[in-house]
Amino acid sequence: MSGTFTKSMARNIFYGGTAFFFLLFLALTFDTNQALPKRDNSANLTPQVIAGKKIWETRNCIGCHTLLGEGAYFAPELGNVYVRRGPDFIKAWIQAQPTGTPGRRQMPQFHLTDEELDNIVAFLKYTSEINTANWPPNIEG
Amino acid sequence: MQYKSQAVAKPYFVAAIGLFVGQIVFGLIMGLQYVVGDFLFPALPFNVARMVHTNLLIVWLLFGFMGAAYYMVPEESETELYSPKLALAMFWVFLVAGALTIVGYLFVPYATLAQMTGNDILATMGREFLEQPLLTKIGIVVVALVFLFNISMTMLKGRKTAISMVLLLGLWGLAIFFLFSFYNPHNLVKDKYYWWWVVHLWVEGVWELILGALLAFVLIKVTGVDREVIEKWLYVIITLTLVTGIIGTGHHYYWIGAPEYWQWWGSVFSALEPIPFFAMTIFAFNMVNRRRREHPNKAATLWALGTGVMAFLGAGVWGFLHTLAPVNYYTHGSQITAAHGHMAFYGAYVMVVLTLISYAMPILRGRAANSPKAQVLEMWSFWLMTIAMVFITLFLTAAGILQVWLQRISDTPLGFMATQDQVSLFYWMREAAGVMFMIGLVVYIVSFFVKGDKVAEA
Amino acid sequence: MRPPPALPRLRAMGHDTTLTADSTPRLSGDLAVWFFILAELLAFGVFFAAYAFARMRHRELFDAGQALLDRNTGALNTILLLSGSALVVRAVQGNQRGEGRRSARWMLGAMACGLLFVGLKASEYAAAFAAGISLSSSLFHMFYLSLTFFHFMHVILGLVVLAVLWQGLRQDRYRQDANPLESGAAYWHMVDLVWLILFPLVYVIH
Amino acid sequence: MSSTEHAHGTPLRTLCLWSALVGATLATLFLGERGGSLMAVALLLIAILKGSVVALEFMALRHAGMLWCGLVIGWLLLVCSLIAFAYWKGA
Repeated sequence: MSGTFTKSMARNIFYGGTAFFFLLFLALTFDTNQALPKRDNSANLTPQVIAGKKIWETRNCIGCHTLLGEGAYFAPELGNVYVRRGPDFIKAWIQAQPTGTPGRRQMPQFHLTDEELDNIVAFLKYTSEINTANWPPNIEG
Repeated sequence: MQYKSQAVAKPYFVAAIGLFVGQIVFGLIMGLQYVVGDFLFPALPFNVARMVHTNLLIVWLLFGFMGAAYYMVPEESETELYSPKLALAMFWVFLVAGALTIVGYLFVPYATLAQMTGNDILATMGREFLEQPLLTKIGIVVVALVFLFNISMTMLKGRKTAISMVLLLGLWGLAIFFLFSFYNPHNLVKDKYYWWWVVHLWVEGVWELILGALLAFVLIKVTGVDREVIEKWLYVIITLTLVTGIIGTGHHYYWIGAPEYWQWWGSVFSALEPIPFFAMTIFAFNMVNRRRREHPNKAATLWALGTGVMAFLGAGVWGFLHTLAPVNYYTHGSQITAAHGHMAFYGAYVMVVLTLISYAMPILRGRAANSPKAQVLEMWSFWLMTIAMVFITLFLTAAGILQVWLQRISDTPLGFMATQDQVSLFYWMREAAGVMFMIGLVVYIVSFFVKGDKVAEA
Repeated sequence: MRPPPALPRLRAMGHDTTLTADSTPRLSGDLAVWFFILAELLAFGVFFAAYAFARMRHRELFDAGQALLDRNTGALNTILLLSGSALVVRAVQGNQRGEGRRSARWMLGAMACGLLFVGLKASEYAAAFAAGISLSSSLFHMFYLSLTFFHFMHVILGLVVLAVLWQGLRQDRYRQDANPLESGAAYWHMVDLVWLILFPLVYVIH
Repeated sequence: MSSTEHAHGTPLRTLCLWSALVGATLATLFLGERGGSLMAVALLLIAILKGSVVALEFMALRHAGMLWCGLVIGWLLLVCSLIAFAYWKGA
């Protein structure tokens, strides 16, 4: 088969195609932003939840756990932990760490105050109410 | 070495390899913590080890990319680097900042580190891979901008080849998309949505431009095939990459609260994502088969071909395995993801940086290629590391399949930790493969110090 | 889209090619554009199959949604794209006979067809949005909007390509080397080709 | 360069093909009033025919050799069969 294959054409298609698909991505992102309020539970973003998110971040929880399936895979999924365990268990669990059981995976003690514990629970409650298209498949996460 | 200023690449490569060793050491520690949970606790909790492991990976790859750019761009542009002094200064700034950050991770509690470094002014920390303190993030931007200024100025005064244009575009994209790491909205869904604009648009977007450019450069050098031919195939491959990869971002939006149409858009486009990787493999083998010269550096050719194959397997095949929404529903956030992540990063980015180091380092040390003895050792390290990575991936995949089955599919689902206990055998095997990888890495480093019969002068 | 001057027939993947003889097969348009076309066809193809299999599981939903679409506008749009394609062929034929400048009007006609398509489609979207339809309203509407909008953007990109070609024809730039013209034309035909499946699939078959 | 000249046919040929394509489109429109899986297959056959004309004639693939001809026509057949399969099973 003979045919023409030029660098300039390949280059133009690269730039054109990239710009095209990036614009398409921007258009979908725009639509996503429009549609999010119905799903993202942002109506319940109280100052307490915001404070809880910051605790989540500054204790680097994502370094062991997953949240909505993203993070490390060393410790349980916490996107639905509020539903799985309830607020009291979560607080008691965080306070009881580390368990010190020989050979078991250990979670650090973060010395959170009662207020901070309430904040992280509020954040986990907010997270559990995000519409995640029924993920995870079951309560175990 | 054709241009004196290419020499600044050398410290970058040395630092990259040094940090690579650090990354693997922490990887081994984590692998052990998977089965001996309290290993090194509380001195080194898992989350700190993981942060060091992943951040070192990113930083050493960045060192590798920068070194590669400093080596390639003068040769491509046929002119000396705009400012070798600036390049060296940035090397030390980046190295010291990186080291300080790691020291901070290891010896200061993360929350304290956050407070010390201005996280209260602009909260950006504590998100996967973007754990760096604000100051470090700003430092990365400064280093990147100075680096890009240096490279862009060099290109502006010299010849502009397709390869260097693609490389530059990739590097600019890398810097631009990193800016999204400063955007951390309170809304978790938006946080996650734009977090992927750094992570996905890096690894399945602009980094692949860098990957393509580095591979094309080395292929031209070792095969002697016409630049015209290699460059037009480079364009075709990176077009396919971005056409599939940009919308392919959608495969991360299935279960994080984004609209459900992403399940379709993400599945359709990421189903096509293996194609560019396949094309790249075919391309690399094709060019080597049609080589017009026998380059004395056999090791570099092996790395180049390995990059094609392993990137296809890791990013293409293992990505495709769990990219379709109905499959991903069960595998999301499991060890399958870890399996894919390991092989894709190794196959695509680790190997391409090692390809360039393998090609450039002998020249930087004043010879066209290393002695046959050193090359044999280097090829041993290639096989040790690559086969070890294949095993790591296979064991993690097995662990992932079992995990998904026990925890998510079975009628009586086990809890997370109960499942982890069930799959611990695979974690032990993964750790053994990790040790093999470490041995490969040691052999790799030893190969730099092996003398032997001299090959032609550069 | 300007080609390097005086390089009419380059090599394909390193094989030197001499001028095409009568019987030699020849791809009309640059190999690079054909790779792109193939990728686009694959993306559309996967999307079409996804539509068909999603419909299999939600027949009522899809039939109800489809009943609200205006089939006549769809058919008119098909005819517009077919006409645009035919006119582009005329422009290519004219250029081959050395009448590049005169063929520019064919290209203009093709662009007019494309613009009418865009106008009709835009009014269809306006009506849909006014009725509160969005990507998230239902699975059918997700597919209807995704497929048609993905195609819609291709028409717009195609129009940009045609505008460049029109400009080139007016300056008789493709007399020596028809490669850019044929490549752009091939892309435009691809946009037509996928619509030929999209139209019956989304608008008609029930 | 005579093969190039004939590749895209003559204006008359193009006019005839265009008329046929418009006719087929109108046929799709009228036939499509009725539903059912048989009709679905008929309409897909028309789509394949129309697509083949565009691919072989307008894109000049009938002069492009087996590979590219096969790729595009194969795509057309594959996609339409997948659709037909889904409609047949869903009926």
